[in-house]
Amino acid sequence: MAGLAWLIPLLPLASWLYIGLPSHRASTRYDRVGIGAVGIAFLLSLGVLWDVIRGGSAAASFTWAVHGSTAITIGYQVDGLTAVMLVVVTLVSLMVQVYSLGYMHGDRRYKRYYAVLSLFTFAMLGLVLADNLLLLYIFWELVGLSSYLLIGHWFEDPANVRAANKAFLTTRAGDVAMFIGIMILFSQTGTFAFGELGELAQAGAISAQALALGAILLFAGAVGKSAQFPLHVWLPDAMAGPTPVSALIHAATMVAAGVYLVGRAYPVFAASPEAMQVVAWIGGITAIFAATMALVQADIKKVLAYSTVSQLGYMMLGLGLGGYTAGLFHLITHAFFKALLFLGSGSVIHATGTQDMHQMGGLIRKMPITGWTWIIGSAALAGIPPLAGFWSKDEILLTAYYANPTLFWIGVVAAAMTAFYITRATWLTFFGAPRDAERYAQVQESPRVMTVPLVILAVLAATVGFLGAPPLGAPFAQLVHFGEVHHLEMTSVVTWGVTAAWVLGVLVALAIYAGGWISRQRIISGLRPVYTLLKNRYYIDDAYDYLFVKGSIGLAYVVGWLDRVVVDGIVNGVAAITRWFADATGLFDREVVDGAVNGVADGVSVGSQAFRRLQSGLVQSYILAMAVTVVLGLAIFVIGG
Amino acid sequence: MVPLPYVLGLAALLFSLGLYGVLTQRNAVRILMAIELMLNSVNLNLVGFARYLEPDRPGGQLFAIFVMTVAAAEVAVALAIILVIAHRRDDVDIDKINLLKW
Amino acid sequence: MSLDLISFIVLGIITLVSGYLVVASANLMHAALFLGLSFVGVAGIYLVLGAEFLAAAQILIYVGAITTLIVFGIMVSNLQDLKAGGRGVWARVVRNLASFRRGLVPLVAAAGFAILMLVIYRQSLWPAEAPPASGSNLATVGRLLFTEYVVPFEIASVILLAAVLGAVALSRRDDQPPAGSTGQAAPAAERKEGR
Amino acid sequence: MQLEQSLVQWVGNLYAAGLSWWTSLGIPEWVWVALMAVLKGVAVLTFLLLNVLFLIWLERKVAGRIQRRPGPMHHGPQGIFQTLFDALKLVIKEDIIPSQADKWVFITAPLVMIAPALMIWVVMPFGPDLIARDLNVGLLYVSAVSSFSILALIMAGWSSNNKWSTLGAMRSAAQMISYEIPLGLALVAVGMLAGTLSLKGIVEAQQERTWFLLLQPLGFLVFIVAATAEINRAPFNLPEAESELVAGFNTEYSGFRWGVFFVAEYANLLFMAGMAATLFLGGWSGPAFLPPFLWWLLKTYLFVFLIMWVGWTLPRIRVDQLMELGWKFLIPVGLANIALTGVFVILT
Repeated sequence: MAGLAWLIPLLPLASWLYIGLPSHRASTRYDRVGIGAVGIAFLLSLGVLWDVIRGGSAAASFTWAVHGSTAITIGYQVDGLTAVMLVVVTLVSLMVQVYSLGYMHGDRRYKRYYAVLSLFTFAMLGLVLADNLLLLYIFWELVGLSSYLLIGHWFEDPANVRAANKAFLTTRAGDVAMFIGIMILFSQTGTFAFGELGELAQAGAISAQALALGAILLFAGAVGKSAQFPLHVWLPDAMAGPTPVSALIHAATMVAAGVYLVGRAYPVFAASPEAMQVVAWIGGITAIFAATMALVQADIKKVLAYSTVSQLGYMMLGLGLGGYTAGLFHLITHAFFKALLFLGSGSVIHATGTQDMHQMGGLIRKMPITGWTWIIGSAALAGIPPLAGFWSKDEILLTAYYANPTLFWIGVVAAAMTAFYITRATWLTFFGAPRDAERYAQVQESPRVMTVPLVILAVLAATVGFLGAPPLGAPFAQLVHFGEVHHLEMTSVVTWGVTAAWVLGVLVALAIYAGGWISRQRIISGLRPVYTLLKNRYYIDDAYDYLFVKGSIGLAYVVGWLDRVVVDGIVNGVAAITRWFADATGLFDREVVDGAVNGVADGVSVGSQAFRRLQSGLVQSYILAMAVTVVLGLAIFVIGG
Repeated sequence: MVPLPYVLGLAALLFSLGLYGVLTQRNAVRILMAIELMLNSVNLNLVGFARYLEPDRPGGQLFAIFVMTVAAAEVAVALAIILVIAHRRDDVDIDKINLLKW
Repeated sequence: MSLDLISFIVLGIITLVSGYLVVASANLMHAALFLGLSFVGVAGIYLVLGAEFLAAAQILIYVGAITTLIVFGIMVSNLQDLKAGGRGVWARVVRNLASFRRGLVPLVAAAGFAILMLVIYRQSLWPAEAPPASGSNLATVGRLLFTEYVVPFEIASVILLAAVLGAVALSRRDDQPPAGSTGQAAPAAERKEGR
Repeated sequence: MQLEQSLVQWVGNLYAAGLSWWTSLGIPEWVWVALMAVLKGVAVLTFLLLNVLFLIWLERKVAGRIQRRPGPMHHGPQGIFQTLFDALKLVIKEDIIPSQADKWVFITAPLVMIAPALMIWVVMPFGPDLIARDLNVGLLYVSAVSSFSILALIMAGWSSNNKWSTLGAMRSAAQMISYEIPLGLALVAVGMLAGTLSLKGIVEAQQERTWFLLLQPLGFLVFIVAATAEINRAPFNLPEAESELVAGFNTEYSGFRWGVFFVAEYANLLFMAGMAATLFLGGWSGPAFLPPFLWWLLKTYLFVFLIMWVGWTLPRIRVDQLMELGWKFLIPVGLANIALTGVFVILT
């Protein structure tokens, strides 16, 4: 079964080709093709996973091009990580495509939407299966391209186009660095293949500086794709795309690509302590930094977007501190519950027609399925036991506790914030009194095609955590591990810290929003500077605007001023002096020099009249001149030599 | 076996025919044809050298293949240009296509 | 006299005579057809030189595509030949002898080129006998094309694509609006807001 | 099988004996080689003309049966000698060249049409040893030589100086250029699968594996449709389209010259059917109770009948449908087929 893994990405590819082919028929049947392809791919992935669990593996590669002595290969490899990722990607993609049947119904570019979804799934599956960096990079860019197409799906609105461009360009900044990193590693080892690269790096065959530089540059690509600080700015804006797309791309798969890259190239990272430090700290900073911004968002999708950034930071934190299994396990659980939350938010937006949480409230009475699945998802995100998020977040924090206490406490604080903002979002959306009665009256539960994926994902979000639960033997760690499988002892500090974090977060949120015991206005006015800072996203977007856009313009102004005032002043002063001198010499000039100059000019004029006939515009004349010259040259050669 | 100078001589003669055509014809289509003759004579040279100097590694033949490819591209574009000009002016006299001079 | 040499001479004469007629014949369509014949001659010479693949490609590309394209172009645009005047190239040469650009100078240049090249070839010591070729020519060419020459090969394909697009863009009539610019109207207007 | 092999052996012995006798006369060897080549050509030509005579009769009979009428019935049993008399009539008819025609091109066009139609048979393997010349660029040779007929049709149409003819010629050029591409794509896939371009090698590859019809269903579909269009058979017979263009490119032709076009057309039909049999149905290979040559003939006539059947059943398609089918369906499918074949070849 694992030997058939190469077939999995080909199914969405075929579906993309079929849907994407130009056709006169504006049929809606195309959705069935996409769903069918990804459904079969999902079943195949399950088969592959089953095979891998029983100890199977597969790899194959063939030569694509030969350059000098280096063969560039194309190939795939299947191991535990790949198998799990295949299942996650195909499953979430399947759910999203089914969900889109309802959500995108009647969209004017329905066909294109399904075509690009298939392309995206193909690219992501290819990325997961690739066995070398170059191939991975190709799929990496394909993922970026399809993400760009999907974010800009409603391109009639210039804001959406800007968001798509921003996402594309920001990630491109990371990709350039990543490509340089790939080339550095290639120049040191002469191979792109993960297996060989890892062995060489572990064996110390690469100099420490080159390894650190290559790994950090590689990580820069992951920073861009996984929206880590400081390249996180594109992800919140990318919410301009259709919500199912946000669920697929910005929660479960594309942003996971960065984490996956770090996981896949882990031997390289692990061999360089500096690179690991960078990964861990970027992850930690991102985790807390994005969590703070999520606290104050009014837009339900923005809350989820910042939450995604924050959770990706957790994964990087775990990976950077040596918790390979923990980081990747969080990637899997997060994929399920964040896809669930995004699809739930889509259901809410579909029903209410707005994204502003302040215009919602009390929706659980009208939308029970959406509401309860959302609550399961948010509980999983907050890390309430025994849901998925609890187990994976716990593992990461445990790793951090042993490896780096500072980062551990940062993680705990971020966990508290997570619990707070998701509780806040839940309450504002689903509970309390309806704040906009007119909208509330029109709300009804979403159709079955949208709620069934929600229920499936909710069940998974609730249960998938047991795969990594130490009391149950942590089957996930048996499958995905780096080096030996090892378990860390649970300590009371971690247990209590984590528990206190989510309890505190939930309670404070309920106290403010549900109970009203603490006035929101008082908090806002009391913490006015902090609130403003958070509302404005730490001014990072503005800083980029100032630095890179306005900065250039300002520099131009300064240079212009210098030019006008200083340079022109000197020039004008010199000119005044010169003019006086010129008046004196002018007399001499007019009488004596002009005579000579005019004579020369007249001569040139007459000569150029003659020469200008040469440029006749007649190509044949030019060719004739060439031919005659060549023949003369040949003649000299023959006669002379 | 054909001596190499025969092949080269034939190519040279064909080249001169093409050259003469390019230099003297007024009709753009016919100039295009003459250019094709010249390209063919070059290919003959390449294939001849490939056969006589490097029979086991015929790089010259590959060059000829690339020349053919480029010739096909060139004819397509040139003919398209000529057709546009003919469409606009009912005339493809190369001497009258001189908007860019001076 | 071997069969090879006789074939070469016959084919060479075909090539040169039809090449001459490309330049000389008064009718543009005839010139194009003679061009095709000249290409066939060259393909035959490739066969004599043991380049079967190239011979087939020559027929396929030059006769099947390029000649057809030119003939087709002449037919579509109804291009009459310009008033060349006179029958045959010699009449024109004599009449144009006074002209600088179309008379004696091109003749001298072209003839001089041919004569000088022939003189050089006579002097030089090129091998008269070819070393025997080993193995299948087709396989060798194919292998070289996809290993050592893979980069030029890819570039050639890009050039072809660009040329096709260029030709289509050039020959497209200007008065037609680009097709398919409008999608079907859908209730997307209301779905756009807020998302 | 036995009989054919011994026959071939006998011919081979004869050839060697003749060669030694010839050189003993003091005449160079290449004259003998050239003479034998001419002889081979004459043999193939005779075979071909006999088949064409039969094919024309068959076409009329098939058309008749499909339209519920008996077809030619006089002159021999079931009218089998009808074509022979038609051919005689064509030969003795007056030779008309329109006064406004471009005379030389008008005369040359049938020659340019018939020459490749005969030349192309050089590479057709009628049996394990019954092949005029097994070129190692066989498939390429086929597509190269068949591209001549475009030129012939244009020459015929243009030189007639008649608007129907010119229209027919332009249609045919567009059609054949469009369909040469999918045809080539289908051939490429077959070559990839067999690992050789030699037709004999392809048949042998099929003996090793299985009929390529089973491995290349898409390629076969593309091939048979493109081949039907390439030889201007209904429903792709737009270049002649009696009802719209009188008779298309050959409106002005009559008598013997017209007959040449006719013969070339049927020779091409037979060749394409033979190619289909060779490339996709294993050519001459088959159980030993029939000699290889008969197997080839049987399969070829199967395809001949198929093409005739389709032609007399379907209505002629419009020009825009023709282009659409070629560029938007056959070429993408052909390309996809090549990609699939590539994956298949790598995996096996």
